[in-house]
Amino acid sequence: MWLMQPFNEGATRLFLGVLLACLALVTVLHLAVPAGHPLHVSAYTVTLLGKYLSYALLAVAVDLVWGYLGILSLGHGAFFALGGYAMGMYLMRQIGDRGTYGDPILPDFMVFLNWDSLPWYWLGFDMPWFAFLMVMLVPGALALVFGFLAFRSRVTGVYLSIITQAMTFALMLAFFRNEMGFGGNNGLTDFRELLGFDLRTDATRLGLFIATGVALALGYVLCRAIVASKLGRVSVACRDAEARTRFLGYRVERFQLFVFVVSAMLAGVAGALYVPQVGIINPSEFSPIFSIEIVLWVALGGRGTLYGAVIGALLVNYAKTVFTGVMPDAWLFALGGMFVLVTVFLPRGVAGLLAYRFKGQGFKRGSNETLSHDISKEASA
Amino acid sequence: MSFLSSLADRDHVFDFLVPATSPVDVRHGPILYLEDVSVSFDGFKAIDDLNLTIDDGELRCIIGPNGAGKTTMMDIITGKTRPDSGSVWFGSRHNLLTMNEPEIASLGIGRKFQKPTVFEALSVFENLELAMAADKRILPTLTARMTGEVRDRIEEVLETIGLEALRNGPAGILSHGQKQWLEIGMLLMQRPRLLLIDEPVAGMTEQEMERTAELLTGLAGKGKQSVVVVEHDMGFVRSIAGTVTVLHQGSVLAEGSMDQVASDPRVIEVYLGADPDEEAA
Amino acid sequence: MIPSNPYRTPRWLAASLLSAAVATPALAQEDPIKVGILHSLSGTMAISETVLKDTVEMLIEQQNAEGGLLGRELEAVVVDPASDWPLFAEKARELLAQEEVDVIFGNWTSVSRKSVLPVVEELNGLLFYPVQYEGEESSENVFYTGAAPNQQAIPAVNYLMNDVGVERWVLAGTDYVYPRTTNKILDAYLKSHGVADEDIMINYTPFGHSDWQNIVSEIKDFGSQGKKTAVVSTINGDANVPFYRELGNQGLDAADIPVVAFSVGEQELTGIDTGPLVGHLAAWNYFMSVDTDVNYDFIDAWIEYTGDEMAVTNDPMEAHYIGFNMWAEAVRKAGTTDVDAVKDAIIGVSVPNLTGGYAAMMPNHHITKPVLIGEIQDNGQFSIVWETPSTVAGDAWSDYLEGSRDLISDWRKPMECGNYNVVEGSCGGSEAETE
Amino acid sequence: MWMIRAVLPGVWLLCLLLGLAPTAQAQQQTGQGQALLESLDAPSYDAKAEAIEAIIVSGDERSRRWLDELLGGKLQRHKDTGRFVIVLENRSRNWPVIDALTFEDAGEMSRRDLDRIGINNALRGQLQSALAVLDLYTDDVDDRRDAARELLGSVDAPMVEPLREVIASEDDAEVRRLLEQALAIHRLEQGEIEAIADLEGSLNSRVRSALNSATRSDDPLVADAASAALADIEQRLRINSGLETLYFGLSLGSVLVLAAIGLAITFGVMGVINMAHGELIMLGAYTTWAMQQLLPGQPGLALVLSIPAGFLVAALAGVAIERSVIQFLKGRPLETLLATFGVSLILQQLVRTVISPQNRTVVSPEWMSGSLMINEGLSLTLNRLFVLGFALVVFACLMLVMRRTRLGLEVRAVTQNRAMARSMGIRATRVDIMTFALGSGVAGLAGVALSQLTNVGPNLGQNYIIDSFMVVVFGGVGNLWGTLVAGLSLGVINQVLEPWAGAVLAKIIVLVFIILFIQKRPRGLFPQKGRAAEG
Repeated sequence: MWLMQPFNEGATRLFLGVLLACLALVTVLHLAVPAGHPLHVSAYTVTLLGKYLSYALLAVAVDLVWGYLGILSLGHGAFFALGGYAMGMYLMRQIGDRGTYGDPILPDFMVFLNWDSLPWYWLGFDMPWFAFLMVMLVPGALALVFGFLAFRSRVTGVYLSIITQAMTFALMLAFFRNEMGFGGNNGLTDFRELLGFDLRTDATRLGLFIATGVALALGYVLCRAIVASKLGRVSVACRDAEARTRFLGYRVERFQLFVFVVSAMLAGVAGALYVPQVGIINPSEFSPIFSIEIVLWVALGGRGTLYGAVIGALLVNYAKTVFTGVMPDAWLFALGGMFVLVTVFLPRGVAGLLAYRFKGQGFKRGSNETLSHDISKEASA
Repeated sequence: MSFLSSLADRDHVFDFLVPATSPVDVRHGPILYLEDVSVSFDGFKAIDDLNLTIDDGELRCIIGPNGAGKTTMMDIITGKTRPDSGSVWFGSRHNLLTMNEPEIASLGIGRKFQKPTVFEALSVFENLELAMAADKRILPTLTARMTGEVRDRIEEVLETIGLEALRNGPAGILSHGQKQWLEIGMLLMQRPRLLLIDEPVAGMTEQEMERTAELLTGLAGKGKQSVVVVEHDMGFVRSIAGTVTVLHQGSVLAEGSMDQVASDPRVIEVYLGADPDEEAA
Repeated sequence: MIPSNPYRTPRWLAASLLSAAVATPALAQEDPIKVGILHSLSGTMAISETVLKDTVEMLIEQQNAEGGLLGRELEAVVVDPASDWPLFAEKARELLAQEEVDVIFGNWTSVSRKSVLPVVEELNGLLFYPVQYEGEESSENVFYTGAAPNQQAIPAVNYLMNDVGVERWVLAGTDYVYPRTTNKILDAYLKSHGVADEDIMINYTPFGHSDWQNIVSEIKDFGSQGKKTAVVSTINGDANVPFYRELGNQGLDAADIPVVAFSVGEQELTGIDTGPLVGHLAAWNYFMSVDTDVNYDFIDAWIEYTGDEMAVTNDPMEAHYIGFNMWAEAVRKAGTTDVDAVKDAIIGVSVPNLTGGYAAMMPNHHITKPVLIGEIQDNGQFSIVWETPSTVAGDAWSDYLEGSRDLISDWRKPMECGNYNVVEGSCGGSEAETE
Repeated sequence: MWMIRAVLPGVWLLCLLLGLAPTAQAQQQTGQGQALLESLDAPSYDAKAEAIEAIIVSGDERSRRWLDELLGGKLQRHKDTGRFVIVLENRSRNWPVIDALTFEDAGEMSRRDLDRIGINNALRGQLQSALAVLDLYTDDVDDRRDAARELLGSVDAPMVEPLREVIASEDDAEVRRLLEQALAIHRLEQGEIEAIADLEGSLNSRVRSALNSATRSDDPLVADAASAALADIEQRLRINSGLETLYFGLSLGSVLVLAAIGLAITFGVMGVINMAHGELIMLGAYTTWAMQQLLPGQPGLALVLSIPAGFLVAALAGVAIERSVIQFLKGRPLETLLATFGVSLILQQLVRTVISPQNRTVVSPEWMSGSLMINEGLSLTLNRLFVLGFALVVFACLMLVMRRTRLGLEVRAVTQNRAMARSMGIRATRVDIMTFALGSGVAGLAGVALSQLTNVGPNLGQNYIIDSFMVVVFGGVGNLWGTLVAGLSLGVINQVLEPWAGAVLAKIIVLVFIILFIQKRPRGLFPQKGRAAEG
């Protein structure tokens, strides 16, 4: 069974091992070790880690399309945000009559914008199963339509990147509009409970953290399974020699579409896990800059090696947290410098470094020198 | 009555069910048939009503100076480029102008690029595996499993192209000649009816050339593949014999045995005399 | 820098994410009183927020010069939420949970406040919010030292209606909650004063909108209908420069169609060539040109602190000045920095503002402010042309929105409710269940 | 208020005609002057108005100066000594002043001790029309025209007769026409229906206002006539607004072109995705600001000089980026995207820390502010007009460079076949540097132009980078003409949509349009055809 395939890979086992170990460790240190003790992990840190993990899942999704399919999407933030909004809408409905205006149905922002009833697209989001379904379906649907158009007409390389950027930019502007009924610039916030758990308790936070970790593990396995299957090899083929793949009789655009949609859905899930942990979703998640940042995580961690994406996401965001605290006025220098140095001197990212150590399954494929091919192609595009 | 029996007969295939990818019909001789094909890029006529007929099982060499339109012709046959006018038929049933690359490929037309293009990130074995004629839709591909006969087939081809040793190394590390062979091998995996081979011996050593020559001559033949070779190297062309077609400025200049065309004054003129649009295309 | 910052260890680079995170104990330092500053130092909002950070740092310096508070040093804890709304929440949590600050001064945009709000309420912190805002909110843990709509928008409109004789109104704003709400309130207010529907034009533009040609020419057209017309602008920061430039170039001078802005202060004007703008209006609760000694002292101190002769002060800075002093006063009164004690102590505290009067903290956590209307001068200052006879108390819930007409807010015992519904006589909503 | 509006200019005019104008008998006792100014320093604006009137009637020759300074808010009074002074420079804390009575230098005074004699918009309006009347007597025709235009809608009973005489003696037809209309508006206010005849066809907004209010007159005849005249005017305006929208579109388009054209070179020709492009634009804008700081008082000169300066600064920055980052990323365009994004972050924060997070003021020189009046209803804003022209010039120059110069040739050679070009003795690295410098320099030029339209601040770049990419891609990468056409057309589309769709929706629609367009034409408006373009 192809889904089980990854469990035979040393690298994947190692990765899952480390991940789950960390989850357990944090949980223990948070619950067992008394507060104040130097080893205690505060609820603050737990939430922070939870956020990083959801970013990591997002990065894995991006790496799937960029690393293995050679499609640089500068619009994955859009899928992430859509997933987030779907979750946010559910959480908003859960507030019920505890909003400032005490309206049992309408969220606060609708009350003071004088909406008399819920717009149709808010219906059903009070049911968790429906909302969670939408978390995957909405980004998936967008990816399907967008991808169908783009791949069918063979928009490639930089052109594709730019229109994905246009897509997320347009969505951002749209969501900023208050008429859209998504809270405009303020977005959705003041969440209270998720599936009956009070979001403001540490227990729930820990739960969310673990859930995110598990989701990351599953997402990773799924991606590995795809990558290790023949379909994965076809994707790499599309990446390195699209024309050749066509002449072998593969309908390249369909493969691209399939992987793109899967990746979009993963991004949606990541967004859904992100929102309850940070407590707000607003259009800034759609901003093209954010999407570029995601790509940077992947590049920094090591493109074309899923675990690299994870490392990258964790590293960059951790660095961001640290810098913004330690050197508020200068952290952008550090971050910017990091991006420059890594792209110039570590073309294969951190994973590249690791790859010198182990030479296991899955480390080989997609490493950067083999990418030169498709990139020079993108150059001519 | 016969209709009913045909219903009962589970193997009976109704005409309307015959898919476009049904075996190519070569009862009328030619397997490939180009008529009055023209195409131009930004005003420059790359192909100027070209007429060409390849018979089933034939081994045909196509020569011509740069810009003669050789590669463009291949692009047209394989559906990469659409001609401005003219018609292209595969056998007498399939109008290639209505199909896209994958369809054409699955009809049984394999193409080797001028610049050898293999999947460098994948191993030699995987390269062949992908080329293997199989159900190439998404889910089957996703769940595809490596069966014994697939393995055998791949081994067989590995042998033909003499890359058994490098089976598991990434194709990226192959020498230029080896890549050429691997690519030919990938074509063989497709079990094509017609092979379009663009400059197969470019950058090959003498021995490599000979091996390639054998390989190609071995391939062609009635009921087997038809082979179209585009080549600059006269020596090589002579060595694999077959009919030779000379392209010049997008149309056929001369056709016949190597000796005939070699003695054709116009051909000599084209090859020796400076060509006006050397750099074009 | 931040001596007690757990991340100081250079280990962070080497150590893996988790181990480093584990090694970040929540240090509880007893001696200094920690003051958190939560203003964007990078990103789009840095333009407005950096000066506020400096202001608080200056105030702390001064306080320490006077021997601190309760005999304890004050210590600033600065973080950079980078104009990134979720990051605001995260940083607030960091300040309260990790740094254990006693009070936070911060935020500019409504969305950043909204994202911080749940955190501050959950961890029971103190937040002083210095910017004029849309109202419709009253949190137990937030003190709104900026203007509520009734302390800025309504008086300004009154001035235009009565003293300038404006009959036709353009409500132009950036498309986010503050302009939306303000314009809704104004719309209702104007209609209640007999302004016809066709005499009100409402227009929204995206953030940082830079091409105003069409809109300005529309306004021009709208203004040529034989009635005195004015523009009430809630256009946000960056978009103002191109807007005013376009006004100037299309020849709309203040004498024809005055623009009264609620988000354009001295700070913003430093980025604009004010020559063509002379006479356009702004409504605030403080102007740098206010002619009082306390103000001149503040300005001098500020110039000393920044070392820039040209440094300007503005309304949110005054708000922080007031907020900081109120908090200090409340701490003295309570004799402790304990949040609950301070929360109770601060209601009713009144401290001098920079316009020569006093600001008092109301039970609804808003303060009393005078309302000033100023005309832009060619030197980037405002000359005050009108002011309210007395100070106005901030109104958390607008009387002109049916949603909130019946709501009042009073955080004194026994009511302790941010949105008490006087009709139903119940405390509807958020705080009900968190008590 | 109303009363004053009625009296003020009239009185001024009368005394002029009675010959006791600023040439009048010299009653030079400062006492009188002091008294006049004293009365100005009154709490209520009505009192101030009367004081102004008094000053006018006094015919004191200093009154013109006083009124000007009053208008400029420079007429101030010392709190303690009560001395009236005129502030010369009011930016820092201590202001140089001169005595308001003697106009002699009075040293410096702290802003603490000075009281401004404030006026409000109402007073300002009247002062302006009062001064306008005075300008009717200058020799410069344009001033007279402006003055006359200023009088539209502010004529009143006492002025009528004198104005008639002015008209009689006025030799410029335009001024006469305007004054006629000014009178006509007054007569219309009195309900004279014939007056409408004189106003017909005028596109001046004040005239329209007058007619509009006339339509609400109690006399039905007047009302009908007015609305008839109005209808005709509206008709003409429609044509105008059409042209106006087109102009708006082109002007927006020119901005897009300017921002994108540099990218079209670095990105289109070199295949480098330079995310720091926006910051290079920003550098250009800051250069303009710096130049204006260096040359205080002559913004025009500064602006002109900053054209080469901006180009240089940005170009140098470009070279720095190319040498330090991009040269290591040959043939890895997507990597350049990532690295240059880092660079852009650094540049932004650099500006924030070195200069200031606040926006900087860039002054528009005289000859670039205001607008060029095509007719009363249609006038083109000068700064945008200049930018539009500038964009076209820059484009033309670039075309020249690429087509006619050695550099252009080498650039094209290198981009088409690096190895070949090398073997032909072209130093590819040098060409790379030059190309990137060129593209960056052009970005700098864009910055110089943008400093006249929008904020000069750390975020300037970010607001344009995405649009720039859209334009280049829409136009077809590697094709300068494409960029020009794309930029202008997108601009026009946007402005045409805006009135009915609103600014936000218009932008969204444009974006969606681009996306769909790219589906249809995957290589933009002007794709490079043939095998060269294929992967």
